[in-house]
Parts: sequence; C-alpha cells; structure tokens
Amino acid sequence: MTSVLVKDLTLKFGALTVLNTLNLDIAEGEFLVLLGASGCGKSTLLNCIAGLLDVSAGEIHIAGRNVTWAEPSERGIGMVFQSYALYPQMTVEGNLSFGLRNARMPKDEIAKRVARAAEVLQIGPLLKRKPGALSGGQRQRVAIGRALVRDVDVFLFDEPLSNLDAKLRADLRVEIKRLHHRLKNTMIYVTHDQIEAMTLADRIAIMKGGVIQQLDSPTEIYNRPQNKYVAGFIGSPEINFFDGALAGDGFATGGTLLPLTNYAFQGAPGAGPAWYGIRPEHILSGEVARGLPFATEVEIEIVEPMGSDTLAWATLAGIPVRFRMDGQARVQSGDRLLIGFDPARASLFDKTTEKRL
Amino acid sequence: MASAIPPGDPAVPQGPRPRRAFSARNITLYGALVLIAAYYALPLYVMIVTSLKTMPEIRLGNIFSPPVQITFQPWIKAWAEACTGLNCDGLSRGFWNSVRITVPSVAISIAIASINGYALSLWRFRGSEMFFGILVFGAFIPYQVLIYPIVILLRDIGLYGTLWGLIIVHSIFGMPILTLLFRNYFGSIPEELFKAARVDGAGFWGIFFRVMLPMSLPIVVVAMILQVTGIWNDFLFGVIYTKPDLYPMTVQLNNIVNSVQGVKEYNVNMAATLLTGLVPLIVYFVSGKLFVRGIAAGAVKG
Amino acid sequence: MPETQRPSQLLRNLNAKVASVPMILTAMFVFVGGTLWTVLYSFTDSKLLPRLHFVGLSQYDRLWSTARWIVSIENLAIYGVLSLVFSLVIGFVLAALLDQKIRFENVFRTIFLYPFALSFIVTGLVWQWILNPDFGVQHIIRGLGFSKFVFDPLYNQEIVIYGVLIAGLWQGTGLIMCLMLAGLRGIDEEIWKAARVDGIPMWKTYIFIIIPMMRPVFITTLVIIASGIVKLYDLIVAQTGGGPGISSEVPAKYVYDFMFRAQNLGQGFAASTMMLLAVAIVIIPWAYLEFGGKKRG
Amino acid sequence: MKLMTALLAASAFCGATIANATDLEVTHWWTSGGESAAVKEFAKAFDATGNHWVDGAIAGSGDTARPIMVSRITGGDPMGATQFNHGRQAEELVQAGLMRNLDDVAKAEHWADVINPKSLLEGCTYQGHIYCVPVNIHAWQWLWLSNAAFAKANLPVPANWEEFVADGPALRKAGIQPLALGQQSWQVTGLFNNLILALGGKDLYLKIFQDKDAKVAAGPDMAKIFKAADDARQLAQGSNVQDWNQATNMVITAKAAAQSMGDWAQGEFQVAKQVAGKDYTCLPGLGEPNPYITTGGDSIYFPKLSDPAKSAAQEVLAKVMLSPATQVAFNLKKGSMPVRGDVDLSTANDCMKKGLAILKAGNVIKSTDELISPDTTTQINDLMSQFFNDMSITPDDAQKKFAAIIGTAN
Repeated sequence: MTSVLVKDLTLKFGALTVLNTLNLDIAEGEFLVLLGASGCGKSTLLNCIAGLLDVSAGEIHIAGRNVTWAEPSERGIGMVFQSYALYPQMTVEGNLSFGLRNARMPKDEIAKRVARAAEVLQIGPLLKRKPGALSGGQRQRVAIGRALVRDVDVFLFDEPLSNLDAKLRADLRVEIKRLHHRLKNTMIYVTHDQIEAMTLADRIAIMKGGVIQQLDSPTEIYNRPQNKYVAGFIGSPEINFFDGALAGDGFATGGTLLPLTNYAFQGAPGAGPAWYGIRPEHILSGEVARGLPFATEVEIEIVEPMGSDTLAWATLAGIPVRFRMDGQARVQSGDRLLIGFDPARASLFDKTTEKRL
Repeated sequence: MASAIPPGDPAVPQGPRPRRAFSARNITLYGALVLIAAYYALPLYVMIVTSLKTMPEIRLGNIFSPPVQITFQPWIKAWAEACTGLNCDGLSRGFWNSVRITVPSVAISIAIASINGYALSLWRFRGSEMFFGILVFGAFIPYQVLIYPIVILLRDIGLYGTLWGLIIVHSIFGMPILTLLFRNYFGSIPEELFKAARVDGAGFWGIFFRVMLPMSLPIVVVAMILQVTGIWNDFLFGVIYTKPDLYPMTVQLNNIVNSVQGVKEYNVNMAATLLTGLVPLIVYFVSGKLFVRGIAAGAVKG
Repeated sequence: MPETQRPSQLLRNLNAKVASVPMILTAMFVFVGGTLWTVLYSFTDSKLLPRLHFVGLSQYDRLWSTARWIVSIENLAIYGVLSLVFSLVIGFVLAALLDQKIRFENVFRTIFLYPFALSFIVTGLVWQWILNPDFGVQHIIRGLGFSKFVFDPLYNQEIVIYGVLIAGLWQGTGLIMCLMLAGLRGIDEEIWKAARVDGIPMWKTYIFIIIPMMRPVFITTLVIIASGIVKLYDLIVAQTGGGPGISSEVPAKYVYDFMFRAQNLGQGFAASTMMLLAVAIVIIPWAYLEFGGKKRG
Repeated sequence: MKLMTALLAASAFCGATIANATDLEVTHWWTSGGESAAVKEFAKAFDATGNHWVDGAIAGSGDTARPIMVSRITGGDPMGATQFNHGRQAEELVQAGLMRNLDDVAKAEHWADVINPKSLLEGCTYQGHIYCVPVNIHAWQWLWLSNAAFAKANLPVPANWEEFVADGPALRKAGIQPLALGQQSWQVTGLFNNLILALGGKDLYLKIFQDKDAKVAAGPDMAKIFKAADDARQLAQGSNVQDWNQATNMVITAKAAAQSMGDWAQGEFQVAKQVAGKDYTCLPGLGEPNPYITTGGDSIYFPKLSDPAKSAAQEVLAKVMLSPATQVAFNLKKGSMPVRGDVDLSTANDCMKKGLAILKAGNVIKSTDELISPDTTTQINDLMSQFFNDMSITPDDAQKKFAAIIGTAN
C-alpha cells in the first residue's frame, strides 16, 4: 500500500526551477533514501513532503490523504534534522514533549510516550538535561526521539548523521536500521553519503538537478546503473570510464579494443560513440586475470595501501585506471603486472544521452 | 629560500632572544597606549574635578588641578536647585522624565523590532523584503527630513507634546537598526530549529514566544544597551516633540547650562553634565563586553 | 478537505503580516510618506505653516545663493572628510595596538570607548569648557610661561570646525576601534603565522594583507561614519551654537533654524531635501553592493 | 427646602472656586536674573486672582524658544499664553485662526485709550481685531558704559559713539575690552540696527526697513553705517562670550568698557546692585543728538483653547498684565518701560527716566521685528554674524550683500 505519493511536484524559486514535475511512490514500511550531491534538490523534496516549503504545482499524499496544503504538524510526519535542531532552552524531556503539548495532548499520555521513546532510544537518564550538556550522538538520539513520540506514519530524516564523526555515524546508522526493523514505519532519508544509502535503503532514489536519475534497490543501482551519472556517483573508489566507440563486438578506445563478451545490452547492441565503465574492484590482477575475456600487462604507477586492500594506478588505453588489489599484495611503482576483467560486470553508456546501453 | 640565510655558528642560537617585559617594543607600545588613554580619560577627569571645586577656585586655578577644597554643593545644586526660568528643581525633573521616556520606549521598540526581525527572517511574505529595504534606508534618512511630517502625524493622532508621542518617535527611529539586528540574529539561528518547531505544530506566535524569544536573551540585552544609551542621550526629538515639563534630561541640561543668571557656574554645569551622562556610563561600565558586542553586531553584520 | 485547496495568497502567513503592521506603517507612512511630503513642500513658499503654493525651484535658488548654506556645506565637507579619515586611521591604529596581545586590554578598551556612551550634548559642553581660552588648555599653557600661546579653536572662525572635530573624534573613535578590533579578531591567525614565516614586517602585513582582508569592515564603518556625519547637529548646538559668526554652521542646523526659527518652512524643506540627496548618493551604491547581490540567496 | 438651598449655594460656591483656580501655562524666554525677577511679578499678580501661573520658561533665547512655542501651537498642544516679540512673529498663527481674539477684554479695559504709544496696539491688531497684550517697551538704542573701566584707563566717560570709538585704543592699552558683544547673531544685528538709527537717523532707518529700498541700502548713507560697524567689530574683537548677560556682566565687572544692548540690560545692573550715573552710564540713542527709540518689546498671545475655564483665565491674565500696578512692578524689575502712560514711575532710576522722556516726546519708531519678517531677520542675522567675525569681509562686500537681502525682503 502506498504511504507517500508525490505527484507531478514542481517547485520554483522565482525563475529558478528546483523540482520539475517529480513523481515518487513510496510503499508503507519502506525505507527510501534520497541520495545525491549537494544542490540536487533532495532536501528540497523532503521539505516539500514535510510541508516546510510551499510547492508551486503538484500534489503530495500521505497515508491516502492529500496534504499538499496542510500544515507540517497535520501531515502525520516526524522529522529529524542534520543539526539536531533541539530547542536549547528546553530539557530533553521538554524537547520530546513540545509537539505533543502543542497538540494539547493529556499530560499522562505525553508522559507515557516520552517514557517509551526514552526507553527505545536509551536516553532515559538524560531526560532532565539540556541539549547543551549532551554529546553529538546523544543529541541525535533525542532528535530521533522527538519524531518518535509523535507516533506518526512517516519519518523524515534530513542528513541526520552528517554532523557526527565517522565512528559514531556507523554506530547510529545501525541503530536507525534497527529502529526501522522494530517500528516498521515508512522512512524517507536524505543523505549524500552512499554508504549510508547502500546500507539503509530498501530503495535508493538518486537525484541530480531536481530529477530522480534512478530509483532502485541498492544492488541494482550498484550493478546496473541506468546512466553515467549514477555509475560515477555510486561506488568508491570511483568507476573507471573509457571514452571510445562501439565497434562490432568490441569497444575501441585509445588504440585498444576492449571486448564486450558476456555484456547484457538493455536493447539491441548499437554502434557509435559511447562510454565504457568498469569498477576498480572488478578489475582483477595477477594470475586470476589470465583467464578473463580481457587481460593485459600494465606498469604500476602509484600504489595506495589502505590496509584492508590496496589501490593501484596504471595507464590503460591512454587513461589512468585505478584498480583494487588485495591488502597483502606486495607491489610497488614500476612493477609490471597482469590485469583483466569480465565485460559482464562493465557498464556501457551512450555518449550523448549518457543512458545505459 | 635557503641561500638567503647566512651561515652561522651552529653552537650560537640564531636571532635575538625572546622579548623581555621592558623591551623597546613594549615601552613604545604601552607608552603610546597610556598617552592615548590619558587623552580619552582627560575630559572625564576635568568634569569630575571641576564639579567638585568652588567657583572662586575655578577662576583662579587651572582646570586640571585637583580641587583644594572638595565641595558637593555643585552636585546638589545641579540635581535639585538649578533654575530654568522660575523652575528651580534642577535636573531631577529631567531625570525622571528621561526615565519615563526611556523605559517604555526601549520596551516597545524592542518588542516591535524583535517581532519584525522574526517575521522577516523566518516568515517572509510577498513584499516583506521591500518593506525591510525601505526600513533600512530609513535609518539613513536625515532626521531633518522627517521632523515636520512627524509633527503633523502626531498632531493628527492627538499625541503631539505628550510622552507617548515621543515614545512613538523613539520607537519609529529605533526600528530600522533594531529590526536589522534581530533579523540578522534570527537569521543566524539554524533554520532547522524553526522547521522542527513547525513540524511540532507550533504556529507564528508559538514559535516566537516558546522557541525564539527564550533563545534571544543575548541580542535583547544588546538591543537594550543600544536603546537605553541612544534614547537617554537624545536631544533633538526631546526638544521638538515634548513640552518643557516633559523635557528629558539632555534638554534640561542644555537649558540649565545656557540659562545664565549673572556668571556661568562652571562647577554646577559640569556636575549637571556628569549627572546626565551617568546613566549611559553606568550601563556601559556594567555591561562591559556585551556593549561592545552589541554595537559590533549592529554594525558589522549590517 | 481544506488542504487540497491552495490557500489564498493574502491569508497565507497571516500572522506574520499582522505582526508586521507596525513595520509596514512606519516604512510607508513615516519613511516614504514623510520623505515625499517634505520633498513636495520644498517646492512651496510655506512660511510658518505648510501650504501648497508652489514656487518651483526658487527655494533651491535661494538656498544655493545663501552664504550660510555654503558655509554649512563647506563645514560639513571638511568635518566629514577629516572625521572619516581620522576615525578610520585612529580607530584602526587603536585596534591594532590593542590587538598586540597586551595586558590590561580591557582597561584600555574601556577608556577608549566610554565617550561613546555619552551624548553629543555632554561631549560638546565638556570640550567647550576644555577649549575655553580663559580656563582651558590655552590658560594652562600660558600659565606655564608661554604667555603668547594661542589655542582658542572655538573662538577663531578659521579653525572652529577643527575644535568641533576634536570633540567629535573623541566621542566616536572608540566605536570605530571596536568595529576594527572585531574585524582584526575575525582574521585567521594563520595569516599572521604565514606572514611571520615569510618574514614580512608587521606594518607591511597590516597594510598589504590585513587591511585588504578587512574591506567589508571598512565599508560598513565608512557607511556608519558617513550617516552619522550628516546628522551632525547636537554637538554644534552644545559646543559652538554655530559660531563664531556662522563659521561652524552645518546643514542640519540650517534646516532646523529655517524651519522653526526663521519661520520659513519651504527653505528648511529645500535644505533637508538636499541633505537627503547627499545621503542617497552615498547610500544607494553601497546598498546596491551590499544587498543587491544577496537577493538570490 | 433649606437643605436644598444650602446644597445649591455650596455647589455654586464650589463651581466658583473651580472656575477661579485654573492652571494656565505661560511660555516665555525670560530666564536671565532680571527677567526672572520680573516674571515673578506677573506670576504673583496672576496667582492673586486665585488662578495659578504655571511657568513654562524656555532657556536660551527667543530663537530657541519660539520654534518650540510655534510647534506646540501648530501641533495641537497649545499653552495658555505665550510670549512673542511685538510684530510679525505670530502673524501666520493669527491668520491660521490658532490665536484667540481679545476684542472684548480690550474694550472693557479701554486698551485703546491707555496703551501708549498707540503703535503698540496696532502691532497687536490684525484685520481689525486685537490678538495680543503688549506688556513692555524695549528700546534697543542704548550704550551701557562702565564708569570703573574708564576710570581705570584714566579716561572720561564718553558722551557719544564717536568719543567711545576714539577711546578704543587707550582702553585696549589698559587691558580693557572696549566693546562687549555676545556671539549670538541677534545681538550683533541689534548693535548694527542701533548704528543705523543713531548715526543714520530716522529717515534712513525707515527707508531701509519699512520701504525696503535696496538703492538706499546700497547708497553712501549706508556706507557710513558699515564704516561704523567696521569700527564696532574692531572694538568687539576678543569678546568671547555667548549670552548677552555675560557681555553685560563684563561691563558690570569693568572687564569691558561698553555694551550696546537694549534696556533689559539694566535689569542685570540692578541685580548686581549698581547705581546708574555712579557705577555705570547709559546713553540712549548711543548718545547721539535727537535720540529715537524703537518700540519693540514683548507681547503675550493667547492661543485658542477649548476649555472654557482656561479661556476665562486667559482673559484674567490679559487684564492683570496690563493693570497699572503689575506694569510698574514688572517693568521696574525688567528694566523696560511700561506700555501705559498713566502709571507712576517716580521710583524709576535715571536711565529709565531718560527713556521715558524720549517716549513722552514722541520720538518713537517701529522696531525691526514689526517691519520685516523673521525670515529676513534671520538672513540679516547671518550676514551680520559673519561680518563681525570675519575680518576679511570688507564693509563694501557686506553692504552689497545687505542691499541684496533688503531687495528681496518681505
């Protein structure tokens, strides 16, 4: 059943169109991540859903109700912000209960809900403190709690972990996932961090320029990016792109012919200029490369050891190419090495439309 | 560049030793500061010293010498006895008038400006920026341009010559800079806080009174400092928009000093001057750093 | 359901609009209305009471052929330029001195700034007293044996405006110092470290690196000083009364005197319109630079 | 029935006291020592009628006070009564219907018969109605000399302006400021006007200020006056005071030899307990032959008020101010001359008697306040103030500018 429906949503600031006839259908209990670089319109879309921005055209439905012009508090949403947005002069308890008090809820009901949220988030001992006396992680828990007490259908997260350090971020990420398992609410989560997106999402919507580029499960997005932008955005280190043209059953680039054996074309295999993308982790090196459809010897230029694995740079078909090696691999610049890959794991994009071929 | 550094004995440390307390630099620095400070402090010293002297001593001695015989008579006279015409109750009346003008003016102007700043930073509506633009330009309109239209305005609403008339005038002329101050302050509060409060179901006034106002104590203090000193020190509006029995202290000071009966009593004049400056001086000395922050915030961010 | 309907534009944000009524009234009726009113009546021959009997530009003709107005403008120009330059220089030097990590910084800052808490009336009266040749500085220095020493700026019409300037600077430089100090403190410490490593002398660092970096502070300060200069009135009234003769008259006083004393409102309105014009010439380019570019944000 | 009558009587009585005990605010700029003493006489006389004089003194000078008065009247917050100078200062307020006409009081009190000279009442009359009460006559044309100062310089006290000018260098040598002159521009203009009337005569004075004849203003007769003004500014060099009474104080203390100021200066000599003829000398018309005096002075105007009790009190005040006893008491303190010829001034001192004699001889002439508008006065004030302070302006230049002002005067 549909939980949040965005229909032909358009948002303009004066002459500037931020969102253009955008459509989105989010199922009940789904965890949807809006992912994109800053300025792509993902937070704007979230604010529109929350009712914090007036839309220029289109409709927003939540739980079957048209809430396009409803006040934020009447939409049945809870929201968690990047900067926590805790009211500094109120205690944690005051923060949690502010919305309920505004809704003139009976006192005992408020107490009950606050207690439950505190228990779920393990912030019971902090209730009497003010936000200034809390750590970043604790603050974010309180901010989540504030959405929790509202007992709503939809949770909106606006980059909730961006202000935390790396370790805390990983911890809270898991906790949000646990929360979702437990509550089974619809959650819309905005982030620019692809790890968060990959780990949390049921579906990811990758946005650019106010347009959803691809809406799919994380594996689908990783394996079969629908356009060059998505391919470049997802994956770290970044995918390698070769500029060239389809030539029969191969791809001609910089004097090299890359094979297309096993490649699953979307439609009919076309011809003409295109991009050939292959992820660094899909380029194998050493003896295992020998059996692959494409293999060649290259000279290692730079080695970046990262512990768990090592990133190496070499020149292939005239462009610098990065590929991932085992962390234990003993290589140094100047070494010559055999590398190879399976074209089945590659992605081909049309040169002009940048769409997947 | 390495070649620019002359080779030296590796056993001898290069360059001068770290400065000592009485280095030439420190002596010049502190010397200059003390001299300048003396220049700034001198008038206050002269005022105090003169106000404690008797008239014969003033005529004889120099203005910088400390009083031979300290007398508080000039202070008493300035406060309670100095005459303007037949009214010989000194500055005391002006003092209380100034209090009656300043307190409501400060309260009202801050109330209006904080709401303005709040609406302008968080609840913009069509035209709000234009009104704000006009308001800011208003801060630069020479008062002389508006003096007479305001006389007419106050006359038409029946408040000319009353305390409330002057309070309105102070609120009007305080509005541009205070609104700017509050707008900048509320604009610097994370917008997400405002969004969170809206999601929590608070409305325009709810957010203002329960979220924003409790957070704005520092800026309110700054605005108060700005307004208390500004309104207390006002002369022009006091002279134009009130009548003699409502004259604020500055106007009365000017009257007493210029209302000469026989010879000028410089000691009384200086005591009166000090008394008039006392309130803003106390505000300044008590508020200390906040005062600086206040005027800096009002100015730099503008 | 009401939320399916787009609410009327007028009622949207109604509370904010209601709350802004005092601001809107002030902006439209007082600032815009009042200004237009004054400009309109400057083309009339209103005497004691305003009346709409138009006489074209004759008030302006008379204004610009009146010696006192010319003197007022000259005084304002001298006072304005000097006060601008000295305020900036003194303010910056004081701020730079205080920024040397000195001891007792608070004490010094307090002393430099306290005059700003005092009104122009108080300032004017104090300096009138200090500059009084029979009691003040001249008297003291003559008492030290220099019997020919002359320092009577308030009684010498050639230099009276400088006497006013001394008082004005005394009152106002503290504020400028504070603004400059705030600007200096806002500059990244690493700039100083970089300059030291590069071996650039301190004065050069100030002139070529720090001051250019403080451009916004300087511009704001400039506007603050400039708008204060045009309003110069109380100080003159308290310190010199415009004298000796008409040698320390300023435009603001001209306006006041003609509106209220000479009972020639039209002339006063014409003069105040000229003041407005002068302010507009300073402010509009600044406002354009300061706010025009930010509109998109 | 008895009770009823008692109640009625009581209420009538109460009503009467309420009607009588009315506060009336009177604004004025009489704030110097002698002036304050004189105002007290008015207040005393008015309070004696059962009303209450609320003093609205505004310090400074008329230049400071008038704008406040005018803006209060036009601003809809009128006082009970206010001072203006004789003449045209309140003209537009009367035109605008903001002032109350006093025809009834004037008739009942026979002002037309008692006020002397007649021109004073004319000054108060606009389109046949009377709008003000002249309370005194202030003659500007006096030269006040300090006997002690001349004694110190071993000089006889001069008898006219030329002699005084001749004494200038000797006075300087003796360390005495020859001429005391306050810096305020109206004082400078006053001195200049005195020179016109005393040295140029009545005809020249009237041609300039009444006929506004720019040719005469630019002519040779005026050139002489500007030459004399040039002398005067040389003699006034070094006079650093602002207020007129500070200048008078210089004469009283023999720091300065002379001051040309109106007869109100006499009040200051009186406060300082100095005796005319012994401590100081006064020369009406600057000691020139056939002296004329101008009949400037102060009038009290009454703004229209809506409160009938206050209106009634206004009439009482108008009556009181012109009563012979108040006139004598007020004018003796203030050093001015009464506006009625039928009062006993045997207690007046030498100087005032000299003035009264001129008044009796009919050598009176309208003051500049009555002849030219405040606007023109301000322009002349500015010019004179500039001329007296800036020695680089030649008498010729100044005369040219003066003629231009007279040419456009109204």
